[in-house]
Amino acid sequence: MSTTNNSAGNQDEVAKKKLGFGFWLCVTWLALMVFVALFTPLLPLKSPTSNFLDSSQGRPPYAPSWKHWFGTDKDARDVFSRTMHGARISLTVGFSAITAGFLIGGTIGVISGYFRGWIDRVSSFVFVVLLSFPSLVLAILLTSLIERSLLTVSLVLGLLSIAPVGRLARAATMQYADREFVLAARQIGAKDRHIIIKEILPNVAIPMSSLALLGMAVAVVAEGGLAFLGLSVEKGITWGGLIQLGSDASKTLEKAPWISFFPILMLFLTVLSLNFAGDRLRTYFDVKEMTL
Amino acid sequence: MRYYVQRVALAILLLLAVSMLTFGALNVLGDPLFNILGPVAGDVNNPDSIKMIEVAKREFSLDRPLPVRYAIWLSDFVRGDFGVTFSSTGQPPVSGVISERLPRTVTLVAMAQFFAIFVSIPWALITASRAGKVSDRISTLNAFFLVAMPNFALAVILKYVFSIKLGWMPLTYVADDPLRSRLFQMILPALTIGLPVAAVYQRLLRTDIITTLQQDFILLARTKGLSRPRILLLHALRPSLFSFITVVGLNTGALIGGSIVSETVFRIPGIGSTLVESVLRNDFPVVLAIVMIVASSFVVINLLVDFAYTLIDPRVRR
Amino acid sequence: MAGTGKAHLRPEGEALLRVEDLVVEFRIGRTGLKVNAVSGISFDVLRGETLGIVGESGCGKSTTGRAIMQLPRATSGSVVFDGRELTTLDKEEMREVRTKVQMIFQDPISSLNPRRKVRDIVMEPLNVWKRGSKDEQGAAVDKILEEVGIDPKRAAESLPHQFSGGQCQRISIARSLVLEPQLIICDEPVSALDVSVQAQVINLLEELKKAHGLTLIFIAHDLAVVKNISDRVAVMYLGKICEIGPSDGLYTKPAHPYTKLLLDSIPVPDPNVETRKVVIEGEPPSPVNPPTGCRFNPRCPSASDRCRSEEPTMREIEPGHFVACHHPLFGGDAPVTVRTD
Amino acid sequence: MSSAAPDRNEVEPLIETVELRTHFRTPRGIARAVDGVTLQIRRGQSLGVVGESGSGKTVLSRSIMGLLPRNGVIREGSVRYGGEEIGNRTPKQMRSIWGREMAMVFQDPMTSLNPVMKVGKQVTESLRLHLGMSSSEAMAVAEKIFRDVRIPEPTRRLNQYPHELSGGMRQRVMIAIALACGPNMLFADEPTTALDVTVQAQILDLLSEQIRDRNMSMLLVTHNLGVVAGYTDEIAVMYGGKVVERAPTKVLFSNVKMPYTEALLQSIPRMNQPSHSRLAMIPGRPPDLVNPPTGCRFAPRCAYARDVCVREEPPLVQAETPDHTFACHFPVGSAEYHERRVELNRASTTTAEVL
Repeated sequence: MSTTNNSAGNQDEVAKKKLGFGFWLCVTWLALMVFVALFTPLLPLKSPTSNFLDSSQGRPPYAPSWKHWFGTDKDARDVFSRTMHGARISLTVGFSAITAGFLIGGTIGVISGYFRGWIDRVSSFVFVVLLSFPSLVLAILLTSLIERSLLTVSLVLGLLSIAPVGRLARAATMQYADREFVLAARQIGAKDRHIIIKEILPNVAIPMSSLALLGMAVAVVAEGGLAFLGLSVEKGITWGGLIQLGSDASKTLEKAPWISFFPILMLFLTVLSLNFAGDRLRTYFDVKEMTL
Repeated sequence: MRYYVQRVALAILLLLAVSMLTFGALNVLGDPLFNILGPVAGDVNNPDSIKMIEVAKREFSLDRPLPVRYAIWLSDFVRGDFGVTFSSTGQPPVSGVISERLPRTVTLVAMAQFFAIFVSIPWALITASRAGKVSDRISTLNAFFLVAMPNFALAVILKYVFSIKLGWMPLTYVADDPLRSRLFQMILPALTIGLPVAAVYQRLLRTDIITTLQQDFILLARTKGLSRPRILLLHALRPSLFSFITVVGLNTGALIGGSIVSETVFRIPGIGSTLVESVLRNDFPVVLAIVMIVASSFVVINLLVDFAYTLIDPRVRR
Repeated sequence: MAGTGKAHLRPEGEALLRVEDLVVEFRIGRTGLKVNAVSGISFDVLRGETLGIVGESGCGKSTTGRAIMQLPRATSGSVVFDGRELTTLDKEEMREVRTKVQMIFQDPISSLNPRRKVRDIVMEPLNVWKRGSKDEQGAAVDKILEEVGIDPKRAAESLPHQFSGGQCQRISIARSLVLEPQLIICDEPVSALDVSVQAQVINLLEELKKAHGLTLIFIAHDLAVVKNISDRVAVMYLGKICEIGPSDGLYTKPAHPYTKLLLDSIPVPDPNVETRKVVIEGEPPSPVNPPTGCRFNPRCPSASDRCRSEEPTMREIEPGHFVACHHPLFGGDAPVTVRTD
Repeated sequence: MSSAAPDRNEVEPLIETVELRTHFRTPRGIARAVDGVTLQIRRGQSLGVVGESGSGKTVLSRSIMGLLPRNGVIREGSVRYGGEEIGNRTPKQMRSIWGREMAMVFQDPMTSLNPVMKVGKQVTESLRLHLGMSSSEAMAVAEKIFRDVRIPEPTRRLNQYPHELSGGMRQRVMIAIALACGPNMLFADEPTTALDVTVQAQILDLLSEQIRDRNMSMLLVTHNLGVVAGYTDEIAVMYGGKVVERAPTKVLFSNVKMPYTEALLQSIPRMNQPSHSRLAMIPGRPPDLVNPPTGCRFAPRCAYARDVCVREEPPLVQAETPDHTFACHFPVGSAEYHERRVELNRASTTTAEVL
């Protein structure tokens, strides 16, 4: 009810909002994943490429055991070790893609939302063109044409996030650019650059940064999809690739579901954590529902 | 009227830009000759290869400048001539491959979309009217789980549970089966794509309905003595559908993307799986045609969504 | 354009601000339709004077205020401030002029950046213009804050939302004062405030005006508030000024039928005053397609054929009291009975 | 609106509340939006509830009607309608009364009409529901009501959407919706605040005329003392969730008792004052409903407050004039009031001399 909100909102001690237990749980999981991704070579893991053939167990794949926590694949490679290594590419690509998207898309969005006019018209059209491709289709198109390295795959996914991020940044900027405090800044004689940096950015950057986690979730899933289709980083182990390996034949999936299910679990928990933490941050910063 | 004309004009402009981007990417980023001929293109010592290169260059006007090639390709494309596929077994026209496979993908995407919409609307209505209660919280958690499940992973899980373990659903798609069983075979692939999208729709629509329920006109409806279900359905739903409709349009892209994965996992020979195969085979004309068709239909769908908007919101009618 | 005349302007050079034939047009979206928010108005403000501008929503009063600041620039017309023509100044020159003309907005919450500390907000203008050392700036800001009744210590620690609406408006006023401007344009500064707080802000403005030798333009829809603070009042209707005069004279003896309608419409907080039945129905028409002739003619009880075809010009009916009406309620031809040949 | 009631004691009140309390659970604690309000509205009478934002006036009107959010609300006390207790009814039980017996007009006609529904449908909805009319019958009635509220071209208007109407027209539609089923009790919550002055007067005239013609009662919530002065029989002044003074309109304006009411009256600029007359101010700001001040809630802002005001909450007492109650230890006219008044005057003249 509006009347009570008004009277309560103005008072000095507005109740401190909390992020909650779930949020910190998610953050812990993400921190763990980042740790794993950063230090995989230093961790006491089995070699992800060695074949641990064990004649006593017959032909691989071997089911999970003390020796191989997540079991092994058809070539008797350790799924646990491979899954840990997979975190590396997934998280790196996810992180760099969304960073690139935010830097480029965010800048374009803020500038076009603030200045409007022809800059806005051009950038908006470019955004619409980029958004006219279903993102996976555009990703497939581009990755198919290039040497697929960590850098290029990140760049392609970064390119894909430019338009959605740019549009959000533009909308958020426009929402503030018309506010009277911006007008007030202009009429004390502040220059555009000053206004963008001091008045607009603090208001746009904080809500946008809470969307970064959600965006990263999208990028991680996209990388997984590309990898699943065999179109992500060519050399290296990825979660999507692992899942694909365990499911490409119905027989494999039936006999040794662990090969794909453990990477699925890791991927799921990571994406869930990114989504959940991002969503909590979004409500925490009171950002209106926006879809990336 | 003016509005419709403007929207259509914009859509045409978009399609042009999309085609330029696609054509440009394939011709600039990749080597078109390689894309057409594969490894043969690099084999300049073999007389047979040289001959093939000659033929390809003429066939695809590769000696002409890029804009001219684009114009030729575009005029062919709008007339339905998508060129020929590059394959070891003759050169069947791309249009044939497409017309055979496109209907399957369309069916799959439509089923998924239908499913997502008709699950999410009641789901959102119920949870929004019970916002904050235990059932709503559980449903929100469920939605989170679904959204966080990438569809290629969901496909693997569904396939494992329902086809392999329980045996309720067929494992694969058989192109020669009668229509009914083919539709049945598509249920699992459609669920794979539709479920996460349904969760996305539900979360969005739920929030919008809750916002609408806080509006004064809902209070006015209450003061008239209308019952709660009536207020929900007649007063709250329609004004809450605006962003839902936009998102349905935009998510068609996600569904098409999902169909690529789903078709690959469930082995449905649609254009999604064909796209992946062609990319891996470097089959340039097929990739070009599929990307163009997908992007164009996406543009058209969003155009239709814009028009649907005017049906729901009388304020944008001009 | 058959302008509404400039008879009411005082000799050039006397006024701090002189606005002539100001026109502001907006385009609505991409429909190609044009809104004539302000359609050729002229007025002036003397040094130390307070000019009130009243009118209903959509009459262009706020647009006028913003057009003086060149935010956005007017479509045509001239704005002379302190001897300088503002409409032709380039961006850099205009920035400098803006330090001498300041503006206060209606929504006190929205006019303060929600993510900056209040003291920083007030210091911002000094920062932009690099006036004085950090310490000098701080001292100036604290002095102003105290003057408007805000505790500088609290301001240094708090964000705008931790203050009430009335306090936020004081903070806005403080910000507009730090550059020591000559003219302050107040755009509905008290209409978002509670009655008890409204009086605080009006009194504060009066005090500050005396202390700093300010000139004010006070834009509002509340006639009583405008009367209280203004020396001279201009009544606007659909982008035009229909009457302008000293506030006491204009309120006791309105000459334009629209002014009279406005005054009669206000519910008086006294049950013994018989509520006058308002005879005029209808609402202001859209500024997209304004009526020809006198813009008030479709609602005016004294409208004649002449009013429908010919736009009235400003004329003096009492010393300092001007009206743009063919049939003013006094000082001109008697209403209704007059026929045009 | 002066109606000469025959003998006030004989007329049974249409609405009566006793110690009505409505509290909201907020993240900061319990907000006492309405905190023990007792009042009566007789048939054919209109009561004005005046107060600033956060005084609880809107919540009071919604609480009487039973129109509160479902979660986080605590409502206590009694509400009687036509002698029957309705304070304990659930919204579901209230539905037969809403629209038919009681109706409400909201502040902003822009947001109170369903933007995607033709106004005709919005008017006929309750007619069809409560009176079981067919769609064509209801349309005919709606057209007549549109004429009553002076909407030009009613037939055409019925087929329009709210955004196609002007602000004043929308508010007339709102009134038409409220009047549709011929209710006895009308709640008008700031019905003219969002409108322009010239339109405001038209709507107020229309409301009072309809109330009179249909012999309805009205509770008019507003912050504008001018509106209550001209259009109500009685006034209740609210401050911090409580009614602090209540009297027939004429009595209140001529014989004010509560210093808050007096200060409120003096702080509005008047048309008949010369310009630049200094306005009386109330220092500070309205009280926090979560942590209201102890004693009299106005004490921290009151020029006449003494120690006892901060310690003890003044009870609502009868004034010498009939039907006039107020809650103040040192009302306007009391010896203590005069004593302080003299001090204040002296203080202000000395400051004036110094200046």
